[in-house]
Amino acid sequence: MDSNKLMSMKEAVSKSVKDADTVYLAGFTHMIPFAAGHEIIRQGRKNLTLARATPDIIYDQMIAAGCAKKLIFSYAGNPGVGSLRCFRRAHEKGIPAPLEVEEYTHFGLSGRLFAGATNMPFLPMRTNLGSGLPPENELIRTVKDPYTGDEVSVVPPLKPDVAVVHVQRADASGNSHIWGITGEQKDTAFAARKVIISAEEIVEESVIRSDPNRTLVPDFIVDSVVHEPWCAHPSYVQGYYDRDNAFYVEWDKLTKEHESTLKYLDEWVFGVEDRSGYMKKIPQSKIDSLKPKPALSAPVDFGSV
Amino acid sequence: MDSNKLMSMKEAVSKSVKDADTVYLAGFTHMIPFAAGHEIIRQGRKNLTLARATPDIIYDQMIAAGCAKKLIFSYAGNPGVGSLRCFRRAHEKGIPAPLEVEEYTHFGLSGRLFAGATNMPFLPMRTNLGSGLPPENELIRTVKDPYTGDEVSVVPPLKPDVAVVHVQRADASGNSHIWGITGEQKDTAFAARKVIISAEEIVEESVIRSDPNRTLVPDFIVDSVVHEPWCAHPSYVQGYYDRDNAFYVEWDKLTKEHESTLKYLDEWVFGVEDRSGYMKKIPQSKIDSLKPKPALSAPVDFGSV
Amino acid sequence: MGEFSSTELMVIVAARELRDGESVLVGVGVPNLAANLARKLHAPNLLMVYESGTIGSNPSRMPLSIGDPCLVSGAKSVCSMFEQFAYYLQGGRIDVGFLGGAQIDKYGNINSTVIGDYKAPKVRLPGSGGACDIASNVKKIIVITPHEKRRFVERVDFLTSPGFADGKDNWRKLKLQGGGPYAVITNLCTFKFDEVTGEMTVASLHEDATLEQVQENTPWEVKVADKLERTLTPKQEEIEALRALDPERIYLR
Amino acid sequence: MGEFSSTELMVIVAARELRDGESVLVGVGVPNLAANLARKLHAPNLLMVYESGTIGSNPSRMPLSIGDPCLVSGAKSVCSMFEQFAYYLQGGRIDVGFLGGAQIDKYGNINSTVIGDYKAPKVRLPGSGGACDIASNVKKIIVITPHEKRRFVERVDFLTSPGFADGKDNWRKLKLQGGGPYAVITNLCTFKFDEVTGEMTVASLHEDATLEQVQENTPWEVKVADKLERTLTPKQEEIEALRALDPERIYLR
Repeated sequence: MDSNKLMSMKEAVSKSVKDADTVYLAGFTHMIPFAAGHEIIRQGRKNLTLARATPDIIYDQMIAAGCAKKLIFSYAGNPGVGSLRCFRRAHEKGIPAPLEVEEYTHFGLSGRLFAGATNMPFLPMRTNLGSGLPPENELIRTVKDPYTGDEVSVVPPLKPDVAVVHVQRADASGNSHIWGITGEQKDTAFAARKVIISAEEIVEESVIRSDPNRTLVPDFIVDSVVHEPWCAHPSYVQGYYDRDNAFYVEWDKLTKEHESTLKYLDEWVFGVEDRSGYMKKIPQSKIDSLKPKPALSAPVDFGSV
Repeated sequence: MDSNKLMSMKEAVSKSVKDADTVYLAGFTHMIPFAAGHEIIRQGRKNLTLARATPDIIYDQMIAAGCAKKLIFSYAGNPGVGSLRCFRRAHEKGIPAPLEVEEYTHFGLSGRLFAGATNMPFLPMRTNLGSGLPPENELIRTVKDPYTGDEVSVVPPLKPDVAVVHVQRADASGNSHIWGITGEQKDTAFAARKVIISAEEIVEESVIRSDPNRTLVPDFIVDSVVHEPWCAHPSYVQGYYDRDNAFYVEWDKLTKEHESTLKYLDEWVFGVEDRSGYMKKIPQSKIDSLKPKPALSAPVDFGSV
Repeated sequence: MGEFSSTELMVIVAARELRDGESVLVGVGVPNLAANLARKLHAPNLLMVYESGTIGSNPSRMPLSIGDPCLVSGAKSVCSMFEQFAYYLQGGRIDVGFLGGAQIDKYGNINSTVIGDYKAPKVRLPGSGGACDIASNVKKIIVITPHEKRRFVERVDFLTSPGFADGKDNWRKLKLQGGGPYAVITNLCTFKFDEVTGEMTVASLHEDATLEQVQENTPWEVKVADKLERTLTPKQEEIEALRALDPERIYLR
Repeated sequence: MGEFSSTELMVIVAARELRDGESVLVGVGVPNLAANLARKLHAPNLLMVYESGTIGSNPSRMPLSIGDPCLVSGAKSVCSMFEQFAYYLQGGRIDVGFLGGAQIDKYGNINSTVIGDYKAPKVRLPGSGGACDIASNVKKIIVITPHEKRRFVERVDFLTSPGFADGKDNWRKLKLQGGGPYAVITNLCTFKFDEVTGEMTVASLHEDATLEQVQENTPWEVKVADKLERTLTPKQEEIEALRALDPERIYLR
């Protein structure tokens, strides 16, 4: 086990993401690893099955770029704004290519990840019954409760080939502190066969070990570690930056046509080398405006003997 | 909802614990709420079903005192020392009264609590098959996996009537920060109908709200809050005190006979008013020797806008 | 309605339905305003829970999305997405959930998935998100929606989130732990649900709205409660408190 | 055996079975010594996991119990008890697990529950704890046990933790994800398991122990590996490193 797994996003994607993989970029509208999505687009991956509870703008971009053949999801909207136009264009009209969908409720999809992470054979849950979703998705099944005799809805584990999980801080071997809205980050990392961690900051192992309860992803399930500040822009990272909400609103206009979307990708994805190239295109005043005032946690004492 | 739930352990036990209840004192050999067990003994509760993964010394005492009719557990030993003699005397010889047992593996019991906490109909798990436990416990059943056709072991939810959860710090309404070995504390609180929180320290709500990821138990599921320093002695509390290991070793000798056990209870449980009375009997030099050197966590930034 | 918009009216009426001490699963936008308004007015101990896993949030601004870090800063507790659905919703810990959607039928079934056919959609909507999970597990579902004919339909194109199915008898057979739909609040009236049949019933008319107006905008023959009430006009205090919550009028259009 | 006790011998032999980079579910006592010894000698990247939910522990003393806070101070990660069993063990993330027990049979089935009848026990033992879960889910089970006739039995009184059931064919039908028993280390020898039948087989004799001694202390006719080995005598370096781990000789009696 190599304890230093630091590499660039380019290397990490090249090493771990193959055509036709099932890919899960984690983050429940918080800490979305945009930089990883852009790198996957730049490297021209095809026929991916993209899984995410909330596809958000990042999957809209990957769909427009032609990376995806299928979407596994639970809420395909532009959060707080409206539709994801590229997703709709692909699914409704086959532009740039037809997009298959496999759809769950949030509980169903996060439950599939939990079952994947914990290798449960299947997960019984109090949802789905009475909804129109199960008839459209043959993976949502029922079993008979051996205690009550009732019919219970179940979902199978989801085990992506690759997960990308963005975190606030990690050490060089991948032990990761995550706070704020922790979404499906831990479950995605444990469910996946290969894990790429991208981090706002790389810290000494001693910082991680000073607070092991905060470590949601331990290094031994991590394959690559990428130091990628601002990885999640235009989404937010607790303690680091706010959402660039103007961009979320603008995306709705940028994507009115497939052609205008490609123009955006040409400039902001293909037109830059990497995330630092992308950030150089953003005015400093905008960057400054996204930085929050600090609000430090009260420390706790991990002393034992 | 009363936001100040502070009361004495005497009041909390009197209000929440009834004869014949199923009681779960949480803590996986760490942060065991001994003070609550002692108060239940002092108040003479009878016919309790005692549930705990590791009954430990506290349930040995409650069994010797005649509080229990049944034990739900997964490992009935004196951790690091050997047997629980009072448990064995009750179960093997009916002294002071016969003790029914309902037994699981650790995964099975913690799984029952998790299912209780999350109100899952039942929990499928990769254990139990091939073991002699299921034939002796009709609550461990099987279902057919609707994806593979395999037989899968399942356990039902466990929903205790009362949970006592000891924590490092809580506010007056019961929001609780827990760190170190978090065991089954969260699951026990969520699974139970009534929750008593006991805390080493009562802190301002602002301390809790400075680090919401650390809050494993939110106030709205809490009924009573007890400020009870040293509640867990002779077990340990991360950052507060070490285990009084000499006592764990001594317990093995103290309990050689039922009579010698009762003598202990007379002096240390019935002979004191409350936990502070109990602590007054312990030499200051012993107390000092149990205090750890501080090891503070690195802070994190919860700033947003 | 002179001094307040129809959105303001709906938010104020919704806020009044919330009781102090209840736990509410809040969405962004209008439900967020209703919950925050109730907290300021008559329900200071209302517990605000978001499906992103934040408990007891105290947001310093209108959250931009369900995952806004402002829902975490100063919150009581935060857990993962799966834990939110498992411990809180499935755990039966949530009293009230707000839902919206493109279509609703007379039993409170909601469509937020697709207009047209599922496999060949005319308009693909975002989908359930947590809506079906909320509908299945909270004690009271409250829906806030403009009263338009395209939204109130005989039969939803797709049943995303169950209301009382095709009537309360069949709904009971589903054995959902939730209490089902509780109120539908429109710009014209508040519907509640018949205890026996589970059918939507006009309980209270807002301002100068008439039963005729309600019927005109509802494609089925509307049932009316035995004691039809007249909704109290929003008070100045309510309007001012509400506007202070959304000073940039992002949602109060 | 002059310069080291039989416990020291067993711990040293067990430590040698651990590979660098493996994840090991460690119990307190002797397994904890073996894992820590391996880490000091040839496996610096051995990941120590405890069933109390600590990952990558770095204990400053011999832990007093599985819940000792010294397993947390300076650890890589900590999770709840259920999470440990769900994410790590059931998750298939653990390579090696140590088990012990009062009785073991020739297929590596272990009893740590009861001597005598379950319903009318002669001696009630602590029970499974995590043992059955570990046995069902780790890639390699290692057992360290004194070689005594009362421990090696034809048939365990109670089957707490499955080894290869009553032979590998029937074990396969259980579809456990774990790899089953890997080694049983006694004061006389190391047993491994026949790849076809799953039966315990003498793989290596320690020091001056003989097959006759092994047979005398084992109630069934022992199988012997085709290439029977002689265990390397503990080196001074191994003995010293081990004794430094338990200076008060709590476990190294």
